Amino acid sequence: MIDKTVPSLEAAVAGIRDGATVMIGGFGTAGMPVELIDALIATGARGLTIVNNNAGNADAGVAALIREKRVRRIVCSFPRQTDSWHFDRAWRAGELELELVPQGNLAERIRAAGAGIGAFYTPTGFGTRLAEGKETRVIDGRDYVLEHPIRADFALVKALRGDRWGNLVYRKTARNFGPIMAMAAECTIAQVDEVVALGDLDPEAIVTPGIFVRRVVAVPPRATQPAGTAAAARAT
Amino acid sequence: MIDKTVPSLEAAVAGIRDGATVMIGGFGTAGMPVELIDALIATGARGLTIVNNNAGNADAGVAALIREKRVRRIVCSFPRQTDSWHFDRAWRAGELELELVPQGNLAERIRAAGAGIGAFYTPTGFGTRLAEGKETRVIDGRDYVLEHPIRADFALVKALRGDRWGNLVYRKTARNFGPIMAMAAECTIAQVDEVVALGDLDPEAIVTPGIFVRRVVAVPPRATQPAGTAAAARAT
Amino acid sequence: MKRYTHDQIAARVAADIPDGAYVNLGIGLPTRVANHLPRDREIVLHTENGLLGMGPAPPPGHEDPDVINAGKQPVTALPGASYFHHADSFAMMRGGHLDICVLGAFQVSARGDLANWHTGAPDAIPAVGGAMDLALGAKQVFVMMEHLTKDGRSKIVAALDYPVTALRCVSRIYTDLAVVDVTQGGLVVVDRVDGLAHAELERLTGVPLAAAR
Amino acid sequence: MKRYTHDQIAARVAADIPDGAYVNLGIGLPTRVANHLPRDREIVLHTENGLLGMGPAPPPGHEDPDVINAGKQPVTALPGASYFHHADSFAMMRGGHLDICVLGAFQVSARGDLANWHTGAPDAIPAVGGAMDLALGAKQVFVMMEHLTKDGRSKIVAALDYPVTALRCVSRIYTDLAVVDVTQGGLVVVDRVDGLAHAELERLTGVPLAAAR
Repeated sequence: MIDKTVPSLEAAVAGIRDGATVMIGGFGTAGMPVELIDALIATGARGLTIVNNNAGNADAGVAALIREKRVRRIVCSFPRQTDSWHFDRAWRAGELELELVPQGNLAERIRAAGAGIGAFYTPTGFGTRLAEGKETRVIDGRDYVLEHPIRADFALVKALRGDRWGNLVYRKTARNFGPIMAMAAECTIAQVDEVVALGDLDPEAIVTPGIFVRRVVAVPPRATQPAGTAAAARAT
Repeated sequence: MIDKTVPSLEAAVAGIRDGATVMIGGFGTAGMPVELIDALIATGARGLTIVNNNAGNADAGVAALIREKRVRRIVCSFPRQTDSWHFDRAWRAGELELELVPQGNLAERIRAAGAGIGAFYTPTGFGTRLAEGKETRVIDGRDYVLEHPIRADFALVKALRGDRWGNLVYRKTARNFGPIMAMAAECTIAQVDEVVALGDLDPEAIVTPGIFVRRVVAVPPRATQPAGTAAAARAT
Repeated sequence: MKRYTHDQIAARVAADIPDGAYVNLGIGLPTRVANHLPRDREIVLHTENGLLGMGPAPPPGHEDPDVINAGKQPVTALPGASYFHHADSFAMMRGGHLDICVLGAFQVSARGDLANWHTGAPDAIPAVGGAMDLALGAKQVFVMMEHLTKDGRSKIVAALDYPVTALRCVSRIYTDLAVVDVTQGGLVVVDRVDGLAHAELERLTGVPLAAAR
Repeated sequence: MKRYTHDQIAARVAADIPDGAYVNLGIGLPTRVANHLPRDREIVLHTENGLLGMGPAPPPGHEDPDVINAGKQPVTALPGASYFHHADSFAMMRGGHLDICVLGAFQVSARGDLANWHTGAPDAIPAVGGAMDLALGAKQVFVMMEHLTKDGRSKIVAALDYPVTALRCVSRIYTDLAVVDVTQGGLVVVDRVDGLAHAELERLTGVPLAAAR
């Protein structure tokens, strides 16, 4: 029988070793799997490459991972924010490498990894410093840059509900990078507000089919929202 | 106010001219917009390029379009079927051109058109006669073929429900090519079993956002299923 | 002469957005356009973090941390809205499905090159977000900006000094002094503030400007 | 010697599919594997026309024309099933997310090249469907076929005579005479029918075969 649910956050993140590449879902704090990140911090794994849209907000989640000096390299589109102080400090101190990727190329490169595409030509970034040194090509009179897939060893995503097969549905704009990161990692780990019985999710509305998910852990939402959501969002 | 619903099948297919490229949804007869195709036949448009997974089943839909000699060229993955007699005859008579594309490359090329990707490297087809003359490349030790987008002037798709913004949901495996074809055409025309009020479709479960759809026409399902569904499916 | 206020610029942009348009409003000044959209037009707003059919900010106390815009501010979803993931959202953009994108800018060149993502300062922490995708991902790109920098230099330039966001992408520029179209034949002034002569606008701008006929 | 029947071959393939595997069964002979899946294992079937969690054929009279498999036969969806569009379905395949794909074949070469989509006859109407994607799109590709053609020639060959479906893609071959692994070091016989000596199998096959240790 297939049962991808695991009993604890500790079990969920087991096996993430030093030097691993870890995708982390979320756009700012919406969809950020904060509890999985805390569990990752607790493992002590260092020298991580993190793929996320941002580079942390305030003191929780990806920001905490940077504060605890677990990150060697970050691949993201928008590190600088009003509350990205841990990233800002670490970057200025030269403690981490940054690969800056236009957001749509970031999304498409992650999807390409999940979809088995070897590389693709995108118009985004052509003629800019983010395409320096990259192969270009004119196709039908338009300029394109060749971009390659971004793969990961692990993906940590946050979803609303999941089942024992690993099927997931998300909540509103917290969907963001979850579905494509789930496709692009060897081992995708989902924290969900609620685990439901197999068959309870509408097969027409499942966003991430279970084939892309290895582990599911239930993390009931707290009565008060975690720091860095509505309030922090207004500030950024 | 946005109202993409049109009152008739005739209005739905207005403007499809001789020589147009028309994508038609469906995998066999599941998801095939038979009534829109009948309306297209009624326009008299000739010399069409049709993009569909198959090349018609029995005597309805794409098969009827071929029978009526409206098709100059067909781009598909699986023309030969036990009930593809109209295609078989036309092809043997040299009346139409065939571009045969592996099914996954067909889907990805259609998506690439919709997503603004200039071209992509796919492993599928490498070393086969369907990749003859195409550019190849080794990426990370694996062989890939360069494939280009497939665009269309029109897409005819069948969905279950739609609203006046053009949002669509599909029914089970009839979803197949509809969502990607809707992205890849200048003018996407959807026939739906039912038009519902704006807001009645669950925003988390909308498969094709309205931005991809130009016209929506209600075609209530007939009491008996159209020819070439369950019964024909068993035969093929 | 009387410069246009930010709200006047926003209102002017809004007036140019037709009924039924699919529009993305960039972070900063462009966000203000939402407040001026004509009530008799139905305009569908896209936010690149995965929502089409974005509505206004919710009343205080009704914020949902999972319903935010690209600037990470709380928003709402209108009836007819849909949610989708980032690859689908940028496919929508890159694939040319949006009608209009409104962006802020540091500079725009006479041929429509855009600089709006990086000041070029060597110690600045870079961040690009969706800027490069947005600049390419709409049928028309409208730029909103002050016409001049604080020290009086034109932000409309012959060639960009700042790092490029995208080349030849801008359709129309809305400033506190004028509305300028980027055409194949060069820049064309569509409108200018009362009391500002064309010759004076051209002098301030420092690049050739044609007058609209 | 007693050849394996089609059902015996299918049962043998089914026995090699582990609990929890994601599997695509190709059109034709491989479809039969579904009838032999061990009841104590939960195996998730994928059909490339957009369904994961495919169940058996419905009882007569309960067919749904919108729930079909890649062979366009009516099937069912199990609890836990999900529907998706073709680009997502083939992303699932091409991206290497399926554990096992079971395919029929005209020929398999000693290095694992597969021919199963085209007879090569010049007047044949070609049709490829998902054959090329399936051949590349799983961690393991199992081939099910008769060992010999009707006129006694081996379908396991040094080099393909038929048009290629995909190169170096086959992991294991199940025939009515034997089970043969395709390895870096060549073909290795895992199993053969009772009464068929290794040497005789090798003679019939016409390419070098090692015996499993």
